[in-house]
Amino acid sequence: MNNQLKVSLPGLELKNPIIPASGCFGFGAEYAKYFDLSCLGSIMIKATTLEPRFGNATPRVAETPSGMLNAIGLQNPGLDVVMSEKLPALEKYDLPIIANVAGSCEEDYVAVCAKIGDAPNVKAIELNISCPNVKHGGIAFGTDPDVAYELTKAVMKVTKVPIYVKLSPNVTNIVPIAQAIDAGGADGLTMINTLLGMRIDLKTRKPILANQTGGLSGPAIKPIAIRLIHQVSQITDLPIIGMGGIYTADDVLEMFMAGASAVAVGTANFTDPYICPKLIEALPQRMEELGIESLEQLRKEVRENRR
Amino acid sequence: MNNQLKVSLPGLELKNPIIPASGCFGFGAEYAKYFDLSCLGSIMIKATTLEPRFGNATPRVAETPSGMLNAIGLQNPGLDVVMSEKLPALEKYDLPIIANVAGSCEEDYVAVCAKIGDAPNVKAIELNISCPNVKHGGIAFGTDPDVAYELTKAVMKVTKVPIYVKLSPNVTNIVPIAQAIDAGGADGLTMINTLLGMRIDLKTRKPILANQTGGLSGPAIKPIAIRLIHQVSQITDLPIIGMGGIYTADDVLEMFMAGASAVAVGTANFTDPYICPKLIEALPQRMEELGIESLEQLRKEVRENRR
Amino acid sequence: MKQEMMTIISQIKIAPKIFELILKGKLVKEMKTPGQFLHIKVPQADLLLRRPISLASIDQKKETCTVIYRVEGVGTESLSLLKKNDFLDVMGPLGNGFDTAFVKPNDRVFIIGGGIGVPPLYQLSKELKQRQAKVVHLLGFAKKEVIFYEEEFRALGETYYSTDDGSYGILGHAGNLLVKARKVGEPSAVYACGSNGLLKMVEQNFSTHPHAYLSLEARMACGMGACYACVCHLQKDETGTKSKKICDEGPVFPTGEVIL
Amino acid sequence: MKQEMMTIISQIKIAPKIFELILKGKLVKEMKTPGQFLHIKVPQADLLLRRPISLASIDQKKETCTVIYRVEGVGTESLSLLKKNDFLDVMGPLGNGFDTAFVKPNDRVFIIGGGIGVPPLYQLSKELKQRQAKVVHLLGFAKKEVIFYEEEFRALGETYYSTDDGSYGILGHAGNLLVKARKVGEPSAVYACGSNGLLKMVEQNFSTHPHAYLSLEARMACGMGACYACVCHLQKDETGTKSKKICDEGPVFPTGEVIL
Ligand SMILES: Cc1cc2nc3c(=O)[nH]c(=O)nc-3n(C[C@H](O)[C@H](O)[C@H](O)COP(=O)(O)OP(=O)(O)OC[C@H]3O[C@@H](n4cnc5c(N)ncnc54)[C@H](O)[C@@H]3O)c2cc1C
Ligand SMILES: Cc1cc2nc3c(=O)[nH]c(=O)nc-3n(C[C@H](O)[C@H](O)[C@H](O)COP(=O)(O)OP(=O)(O)OC[C@H]3O[C@@H](n4cnc5c(N)ncnc54)[C@H](O)[C@@H]3O)c2cc1C
Ligand SMILES: Cc1cc2nc3c(=O)[nH]c(=O)nc-3n(C[C@H](O)[C@H](O)[C@H](O)COP(=O)(O)O)c2cc1C
Ligand SMILES: Cc1cc2nc3c(=O)[nH]c(=O)nc-3n(C[C@H](O)[C@H](O)[C@H](O)COP(=O)(O)O)c2cc1C
Ligand code: FES
Ligand code: FES
Repeated sequence: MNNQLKVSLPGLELKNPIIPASGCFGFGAEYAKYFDLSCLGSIMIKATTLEPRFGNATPRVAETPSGMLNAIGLQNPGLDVVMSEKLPALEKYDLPIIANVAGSCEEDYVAVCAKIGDAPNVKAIELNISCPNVKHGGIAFGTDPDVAYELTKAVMKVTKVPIYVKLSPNVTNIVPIAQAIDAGGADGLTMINTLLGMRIDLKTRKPILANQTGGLSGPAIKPIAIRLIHQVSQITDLPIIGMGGIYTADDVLEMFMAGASAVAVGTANFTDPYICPKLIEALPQRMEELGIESLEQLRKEVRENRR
Repeated sequence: MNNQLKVSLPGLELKNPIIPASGCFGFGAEYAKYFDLSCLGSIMIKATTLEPRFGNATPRVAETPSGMLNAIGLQNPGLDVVMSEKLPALEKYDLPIIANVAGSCEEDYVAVCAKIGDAPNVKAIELNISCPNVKHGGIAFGTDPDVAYELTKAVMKVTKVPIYVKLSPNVTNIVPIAQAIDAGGADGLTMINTLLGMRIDLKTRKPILANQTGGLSGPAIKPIAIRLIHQVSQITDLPIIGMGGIYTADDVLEMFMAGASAVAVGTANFTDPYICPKLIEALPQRMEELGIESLEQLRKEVRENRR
Repeated sequence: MKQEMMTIISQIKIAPKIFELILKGKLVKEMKTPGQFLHIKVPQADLLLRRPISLASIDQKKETCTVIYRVEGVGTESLSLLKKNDFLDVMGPLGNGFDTAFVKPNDRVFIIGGGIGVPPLYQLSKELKQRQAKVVHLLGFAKKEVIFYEEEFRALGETYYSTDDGSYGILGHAGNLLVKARKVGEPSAVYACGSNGLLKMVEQNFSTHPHAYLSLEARMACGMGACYACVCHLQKDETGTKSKKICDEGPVFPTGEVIL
Repeated sequence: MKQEMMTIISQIKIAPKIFELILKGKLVKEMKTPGQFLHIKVPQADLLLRRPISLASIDQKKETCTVIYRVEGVGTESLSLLKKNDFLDVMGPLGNGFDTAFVKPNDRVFIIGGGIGVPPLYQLSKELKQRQAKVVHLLGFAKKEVIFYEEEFRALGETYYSTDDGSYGILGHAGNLLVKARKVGEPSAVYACGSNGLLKMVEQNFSTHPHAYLSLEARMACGMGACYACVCHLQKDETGTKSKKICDEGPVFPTGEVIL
């Protein structure tokens, strides 16, 4: 019974598969006022870069039907503050942390990956090569297989913890990129990051976001995430942490059936700050109704049924 | 007052910019039972291929949050029946028709384009190089700039009416594709076709659609459509017929502000069969509230404000 | 008129997960044929597609109609929360219903239904009764608790039940009821609505019967023939390119016509 | 407790497009500081983001609170359709409100508000009155019709109006009222909420005043400090990398602190 929700991935022994997604949960402290973070499977902390960043001008968010756009621009206090303040503050929870790492060039990524794994609670790194909201780096690393391969290899050399590479959905064909990352030696994949979108303010006749474009997230993109996870899980054995529009226990199970081995929950935290504990609570009953013994069992079945 | 909604595009003098999108309005006959089609700006008829096609196995549609997936697979009665029955049936309406043309190879496209313009009411062709739901052709033509260029050139040689090429959003970078089509001599662009998505049935643990993947349409994709139309309108002077999630007069105006010169309405017809006449009726008041004199005036302003 | 904001007169749960919804509006005037369906816009903004639900009964005098549905997913769940005096966006009636014009007094007619396929058969049976046919109802359900409208059907003619778990009537599916009923006498007409398995069974039994009708289901978008979402193949089509649309050329087809 | 399905006690239109909504629930116990806001989930499934709306008044005895909002877009439109006894998903109270701890009896205090920035100033003014401050309300509106709570403000202290079209009070914006009011005497505290233009005007007038406070707005997602959607730059930050989050470090800031 208790092991029903357990999933085991490289570096990550998770008591359940529910992980707040990077950028939607800060460094945990704010949500800790709402519930005990120890209930979570893990936390993907906000993207961390070598230097502190302010990010983009505001407005940074806009609403879309069943979705939202964001163009935060990777605002974060920088590696040093994350290491000295943000990560230690999470040590009191019984929780493996996944550190989301971003950069403007290969050296930046390497520098952060070399160090952030030193934090005792960082059990894995999520390499963000798919942020659509920064001019340099970000998505550029995630749309070219060769670049993705080189970057993966470079960070694999320096890291002490497993590396999960976060894929962009803004590509014609995701397969060669996933293959390149696999070949580069990554331990897993996370997907999907946001899709590039825009909203225009009818009164000003200009884009709502100061950055003009932003990343689309939320249930609107769920069918795209499902398709991409399904597609990638057919061509690689790397475990996939799935995300994109998860709001319900059914969504979690749909991602598993598509090929995910754990899931991250982003936008839903804004709609309901208690969504993660609610999902953890709702899963067992829904699994029983659908005749799913355990998530590990479901993962096995899905893998076996691949074409 | 009466000219407020008029827009003029190559081959198309439209009394208003509202056009039912291809595949969502059949060949008009069914909706003619609901309202007088003469009120529309135009109709984009269902994709027509050289030979009749049955399309994909069923189920062919699935629902998603603020969207839907379809994998019809270009079912249509073939060029001959369209020419001899479907198009003549539309002649009684005061209505220019846009014929959506699809094929499995260049010769097919050329053969259909050479002939379909002979129909007296076909005033333009929409070249569907972006259907994600067929194995051969379709989207393959719309993701490679060279292929798109060659195809555009080939059909331009044989056609008597202006050609609008329909772009796929499933690409890493839409700019070179739009530029190739521009260079190939097309008269305009229509965008966007659907995004590739998937839904899984939790009971069977298999994709809901028989085709596994389908094309995502509806408000969910509107911010992606707005972004792509905005992006493409910055790099070409070709007029753009915008589509993707239009449900309200505000959506129509947002597309114009992004760079569209007319709009097509797809999925919304399924939610409300009267949506097109309702949009036509709602536009003038909304334009007045927003201080928009006429759509031609708005188009001009948007073009002038390009970066 | 083909679409209306109809008023909810009542909504009651008549069995576990099964609801009876009575609607009032001018649209009722158009509802003439049993087996037609309504295309219902569930009042939840992120659900775009309408839900096809069969007419279970029509009352022209009161300007009301009844539908009976089972909560399956998010749409029917949301529908079940509506209350008296709420409005509901309804398109319809859509599709071709059951042909009954040929039925003569004292004709022995089989009505075969399974589970949530039973609702449209109620209005059908009422109309057959008016034509003074002798209606035999052969109805299969999963178990006793989910049976609904038993009194109503019994009031219209002979009524036999089968249940998958044997908790009511005979054990097994409606096919077992059919075997028995045919022993008593062959029907001059057959009407069926239910799962694909049930329809196939009826098709096999009456593939050449001149008046055997099946009501099909399909995932739909437009519901009125424009989008090709709901097609099925034809039995007599070697090319494999021909099709019928279940929404506007069906949902009722004679046996021998379409591939199930 | 930080989130609750609160009950709607009443919702009335108090001016064109402007609604007063009274909510009841246990969450009221947490609501202590004027200037804090509620983060409201509008009951429309395709709208994911909550709407920040200021507390306009709090009644601990009745366990109720009031918000006043203007219909701007789809969310507030949908909110305005709710009726007595409906439930509303409310998070809050969020943010830091107005500091009033330092205010002494007979202090002359300016409350400067514009349009839909006026609501939070009402609870503020009530609390200042309890502290026996002499409150001067300087309120700017577009035109006479959209003024609300006039009687309520007048009951708490001197109240002056400006309107953009001169249809009530003096012609022009609240800055004109401020010029006049300062002639009578300088304030020991200043509180402002309204358009960016209004806030800039107050910032310019009182940039070094030790007790001048501005309540800011920003498009928000989480509303509680986790997403960095709502940041603003600091005046004293040469690197340009520092920021404050309006949702949890604001929405109220002293003048001289953030860049408007
Ligand atoms: C002609 C016709 C008549 C019907 N009559 C009845 C009836 O009288 N009573 C009743 O309970 N049910 C009836 N159904 C089935 C009913 O339409 C589905 O149960 C319902 O649409 C499920 O909606 P949902 O939102 O609860 O499920 P979801 O799974 O959330 O629906 C998602 C999408 O799939 C479609 N869908 C799901 N299941 C079906 C299905 N079995 N058939 C068609 N579309 C489906 C929905 O319409 C929707 O577009 C009928 C179906 C058809 C085609
Ligand atoms: C701290 C704070 C307190 C506020 N207090 C009040 C109040 O007491 N009364 C009142 O009428 N309004 C208040 N507002 C403004 C109010 O939040 C917006 O008018 C409202 O969110 C508009 O929602 P909508 O769905 O109608 O508009 P839409 O334009 O459809 O909203 C789309 C998105 O943009 C956001 N948005 C749009 N306008 C604003 C805005 N001006 N500020 C912040 N987000 C916005 C919405 O929250 C939503 O996420 C306050 C804003 C903030 C930040
Ligand atoms: C406000 C916001 C900020 C985000 N910041 C990051 C980030 O810093 N790093 C990252 O890899 N992804 C970031 N993302 C993407 C999410 O982690 C996630 O991939 C995406 O939102 C899809 O999941 P969802 O639909 O559940 O939100 C951000 C998303 C949002 C909405
Ligand atoms: C059921 C369905 C069938 C479609 N068939 C075609 C088609 O035959 N040819 C084509 O170019 N686009 C087709 N499309 C795409 C639409 O024309 C349109 O580009 C897309 O749906 C986005 O617009 P919407 O969000 O308003 O639906 C189809 C879309 C749907 C939903
Ligand atoms: S549902 Fe559109 S053709 Fe049948
Ligand atoms: S709204 Fe998320 S940090 Fe302020």
